[in-house]
Amino acid sequence: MTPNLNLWLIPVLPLAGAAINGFFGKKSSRTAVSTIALVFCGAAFAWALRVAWQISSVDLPYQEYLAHWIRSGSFVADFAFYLDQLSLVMLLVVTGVGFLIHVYSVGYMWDDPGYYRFFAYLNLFMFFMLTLVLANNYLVMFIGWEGVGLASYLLIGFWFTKDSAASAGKKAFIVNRIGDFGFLIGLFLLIQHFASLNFTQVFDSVTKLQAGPVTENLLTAIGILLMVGACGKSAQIPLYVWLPDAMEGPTPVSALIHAATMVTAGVYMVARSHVIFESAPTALAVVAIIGTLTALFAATIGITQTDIKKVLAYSTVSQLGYMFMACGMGAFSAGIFHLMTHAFFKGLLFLAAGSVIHAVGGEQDMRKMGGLRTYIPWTFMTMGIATLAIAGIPPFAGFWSKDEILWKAYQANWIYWLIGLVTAFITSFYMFRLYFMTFFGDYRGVQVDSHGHAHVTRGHDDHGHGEPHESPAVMLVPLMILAVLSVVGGLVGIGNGFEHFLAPVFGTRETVGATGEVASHSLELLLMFVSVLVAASGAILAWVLYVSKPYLPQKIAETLGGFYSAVLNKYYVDELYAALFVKPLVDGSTHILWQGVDRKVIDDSINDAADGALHVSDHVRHMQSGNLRSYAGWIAAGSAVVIAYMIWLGVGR
Amino acid sequence: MNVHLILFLAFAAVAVAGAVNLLAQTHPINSALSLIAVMAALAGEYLLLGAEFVAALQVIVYAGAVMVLFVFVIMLLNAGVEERTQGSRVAILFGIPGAVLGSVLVAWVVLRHSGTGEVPAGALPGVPATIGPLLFHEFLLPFEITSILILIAIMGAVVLASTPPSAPVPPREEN
Amino acid sequence: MPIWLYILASVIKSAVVLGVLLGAVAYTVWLERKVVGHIQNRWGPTRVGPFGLLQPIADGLKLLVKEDLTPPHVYKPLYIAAPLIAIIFALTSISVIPFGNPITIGGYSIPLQITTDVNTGLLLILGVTSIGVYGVALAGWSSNNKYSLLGGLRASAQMVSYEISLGLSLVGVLIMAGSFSLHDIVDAQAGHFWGFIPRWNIFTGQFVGFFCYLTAAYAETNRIPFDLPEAETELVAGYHTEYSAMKFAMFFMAEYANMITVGCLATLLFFGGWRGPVFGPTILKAVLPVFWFAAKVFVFLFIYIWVRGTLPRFRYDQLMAFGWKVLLPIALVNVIATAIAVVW
Amino acid sequence: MVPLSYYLVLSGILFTCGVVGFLIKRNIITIFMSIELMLNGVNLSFVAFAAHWHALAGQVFVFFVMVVAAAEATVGLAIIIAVYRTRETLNVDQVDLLKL
Repeated sequence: MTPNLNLWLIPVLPLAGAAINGFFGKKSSRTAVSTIALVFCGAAFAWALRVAWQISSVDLPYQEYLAHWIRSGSFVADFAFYLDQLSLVMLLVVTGVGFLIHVYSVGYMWDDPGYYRFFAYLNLFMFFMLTLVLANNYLVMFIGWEGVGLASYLLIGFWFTKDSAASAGKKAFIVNRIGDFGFLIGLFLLIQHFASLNFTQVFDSVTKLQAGPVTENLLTAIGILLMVGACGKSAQIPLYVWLPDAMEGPTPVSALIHAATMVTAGVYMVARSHVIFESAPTALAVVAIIGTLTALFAATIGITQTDIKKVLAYSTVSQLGYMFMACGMGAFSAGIFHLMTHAFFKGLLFLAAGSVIHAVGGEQDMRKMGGLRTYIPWTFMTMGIATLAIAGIPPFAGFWSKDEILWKAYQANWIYWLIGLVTAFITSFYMFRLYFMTFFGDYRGVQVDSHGHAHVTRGHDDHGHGEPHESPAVMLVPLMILAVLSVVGGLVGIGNGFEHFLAPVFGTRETVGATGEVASHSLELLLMFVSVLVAASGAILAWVLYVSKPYLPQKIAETLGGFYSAVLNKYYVDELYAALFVKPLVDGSTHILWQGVDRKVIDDSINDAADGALHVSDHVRHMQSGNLRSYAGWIAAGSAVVIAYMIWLGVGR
Repeated sequence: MNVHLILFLAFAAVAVAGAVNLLAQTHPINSALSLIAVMAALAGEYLLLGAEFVAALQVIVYAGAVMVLFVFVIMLLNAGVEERTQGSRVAILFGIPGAVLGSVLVAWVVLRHSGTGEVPAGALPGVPATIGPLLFHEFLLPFEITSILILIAIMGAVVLASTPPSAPVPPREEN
Repeated sequence: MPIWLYILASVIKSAVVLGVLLGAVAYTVWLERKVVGHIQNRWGPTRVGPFGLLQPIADGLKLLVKEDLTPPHVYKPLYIAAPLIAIIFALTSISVIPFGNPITIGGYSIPLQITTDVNTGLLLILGVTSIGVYGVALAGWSSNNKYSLLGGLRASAQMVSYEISLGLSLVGVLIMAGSFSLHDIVDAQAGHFWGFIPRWNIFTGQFVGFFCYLTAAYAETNRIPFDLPEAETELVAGYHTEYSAMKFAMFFMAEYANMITVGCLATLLFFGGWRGPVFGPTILKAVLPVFWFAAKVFVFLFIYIWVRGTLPRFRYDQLMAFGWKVLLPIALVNVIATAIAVVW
Repeated sequence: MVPLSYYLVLSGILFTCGVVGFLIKRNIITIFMSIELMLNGVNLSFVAFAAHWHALAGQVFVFFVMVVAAAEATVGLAIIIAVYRTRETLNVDQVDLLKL
């Protein structure tokens, strides 16, 4: 008998927080708002920990039925939750990192007029994300999926009075819809062929399917459609364009939604659907190729960006590419492992970046920073740890997970490994570039007087600083905790511990493969060494270019010329999309749909109909004279007709 | 010719004469009196048909209450002789031929099938003792509904006919 | 019974009843003048005959021979028809009133009422009474006189209103008797309590019903304290302001005939009709019930006069408020209470 | 013995008189009386059918018609008074606008 875990509490608690803050927050004090947000979010985290504590006494997967939802014929989709090792990992990551970011936000957003709104949205996001993670069928997952999209939209456009924020929110929403479209079609295919969306039932049916080209084509189609959805949510080529723009939102949002949790939903979904993907090698290859290309592509853009958050955004895209690469090679647990460590160090990076921005009064351009290490030592240290982690320097967390992925990649195909290695180099380079440009050298920012008239235009982040100063403790403590996690988080992967933990979910196929090749242990160590070397060289290059010889980058840029500007402008992808999709759509809508169909066809036909009705009724309305006797006359004549008709019918016979 | 038929024809003659007189008279009070005559004649017909209670109520309710209300209103509004305005050609052109045509058709059908049988005088004793149980058992729901209807009608009449309290009533002169 | 005998009996009964009734009307007027006179501490008529007993005949002669004046601008057909309507319906309602048990002459049972015992007799009286309002209303309207019109309006509103209470006050009696037939109602009042209190309806719980009936009946007959339609102090003479001579006499007779009908009904419904101690020889046994009946009606007529000599007139709004807000609820409660008691 | 059809024809004549009265009369009150005439014609057919089919329900229906007619008369006459109060006419030909 398994104990009742009351999983429903985990998502519902943040929902309650969101409701309370949303409905009553406007009148409440900031302390009350933050208390409520933290208490409900923390309670969810505590409950998740309790669930983790009890996990050994529970038969996994554990299912919890809540309520009927759709019962149409044999098709059943209920509100029900599903817990296995995979969702447990996600649960802990989401609630844990989420809680830390809530704490951080209390300090970061303190002066914002939309304080209660922010926390309501944040709690709402937690609710949807947890629903997504805990769902036991694709439909409930889709609720969460759409819900986090909504929360993301609301939070990107949090400063909606600012034009760029509003349009960034819209962009994120619309691009996500494209992905969701694919996701939905995939779900429809599942319903059509398996008559269910329940994970257990679908996966059972899939494993029982007869192998053959038809089956494989079907599963490939489903897999690719699911991957389209994942591309949208997790910002992969070709739908990554919304994520850099999403940095218009407040920095804690970028950390929570656009780095640590929501964007990994795609990875989670693909991992969750691993049964489908494993039966469809083509789909798996698509995942791998998309992941690999995205990793490299986004990393190169990251080199040239000067906005501190944009760099991190492209870095996120790149790291997500890594995760998909891992999934695409069947190494789902490696992908999830990287997902977890990435949540730690990328969350930390964003929070630290937020702390930096906070310190310099809302400035985000790295060229106007520099030399901050003396002003904000704690931020400097924690961010250093995060940078080492993401660059893949042992023993930090990123090293273990990234190395795992590279090792799997090498086993699958050395081209993946090579691209992965190059990407790792570039990652190390741009991360250290960011780090050095921010903290080393001299302060290049605007020196504002202590009365505080910063001439930078981030109105909401503007605190009116004198000199750059350290953030309050409420912001630093989450940084430190995340720093610790970034250091030790990777240790769970030593000796394939994490992989073994997830083995019940993903099967033992890969584990057996890995342990079977005992002879290749030396090769693994060699590759590990190579990657560390590559990472270190990236760091050193960055040191050379941005600390010791800061004039060099300019020269290199001039030498590269067109290529450099292409990279600087993100390969003109946004412009390309604008030309390819947006402009034809706008023009088509304007000329054909609006002026053609809407005006000429619909409006005109309606106007003509109305005019016709007017003309006809102009004549007919004289019947309605208002004279009582005329009405009676019509009634009498009409009844005579009816009587005559009835007699003719033979009623009177 | 039996007595029954003679009585029927006599009452029918009164009723038709009253009805025609209702149309012919120009003063509403004369029309009202004609209508009372029609109702009284119909009460006689009801007696012939054995519907004593209906006949009594016909006199009490219709002649004694409803028509009194009509006469009361005619007196209250001091309604004069009818004006011969030509407000509606439709009523004359379509309505009257329609009404006449319809009734002629019905009469034709009824008379053509005169084999529908004959009605004996006093065939069915419609006395209160037999009607009461019917009204309070089988037709209880319609009965209650009509009582609600009456209530609503009373309230509606009060609302419609009462003057809105626009001006305060001047204080009564004491002497 | 052969048809000719039936017709003969009916004619004789009609003549007798009509004669008695008209005589009673005439002498009720005399009685009223005499009693009111004494109430007001004066003598009343004394000159014509002993105790002024011939005064009604003199009055009747006077009204008959006076010039029948028709004012200009009246609506003539109805002006003439109105008093006829009033007197005709007043006299009609007496036709279903039984005065005693049927008597047997030569083997034929002859009912002591003009018609045979119709089983909806009470309904007939109510119907005729309700028609009677037209006389007053049309007289008021056709006179083309504002006092008359006001009187007619008052009369029609007042009579329609009080008719409801009148009808409802009778329902209690009807529930107890289980019939509309006046004979059956009287029969239902046979017997005594403890050997000496007669089981009249007035003593078997219809006390409230009786007073409702009496009040409503006073209003129906336009008598004080409800004589608003002919209130002299306000409307000159109300609906019969423009009437004179025999037409006026018809209204006058109609009013007193209605009073007698009301008295008869009250006797029949609440006071056991012709029931009373019957004793003595056969002829006395035949006459006594009629005597008891006449005596009871006389009591009611006396009460009419007594009230007239005692009570002041209501104001019109008080009259309406009383009818709708007091009398009607009481009558309704009486009906419900009686029904509950009977079902128990 | 009177054939049922006689009663029905009488009822039809009264009803038609009512309809014609509705059509040719100008006075609202008279028009209203024409409606009552129609109702009476219908009542007669009810009672005749009740006697013919030996079903008292026909007579019960007459009561309901009477009750409805009484209610109708109450409200209708109140409306007539209201109309007269605002338009100062009883001629329906002059009462053909909803607004004053």
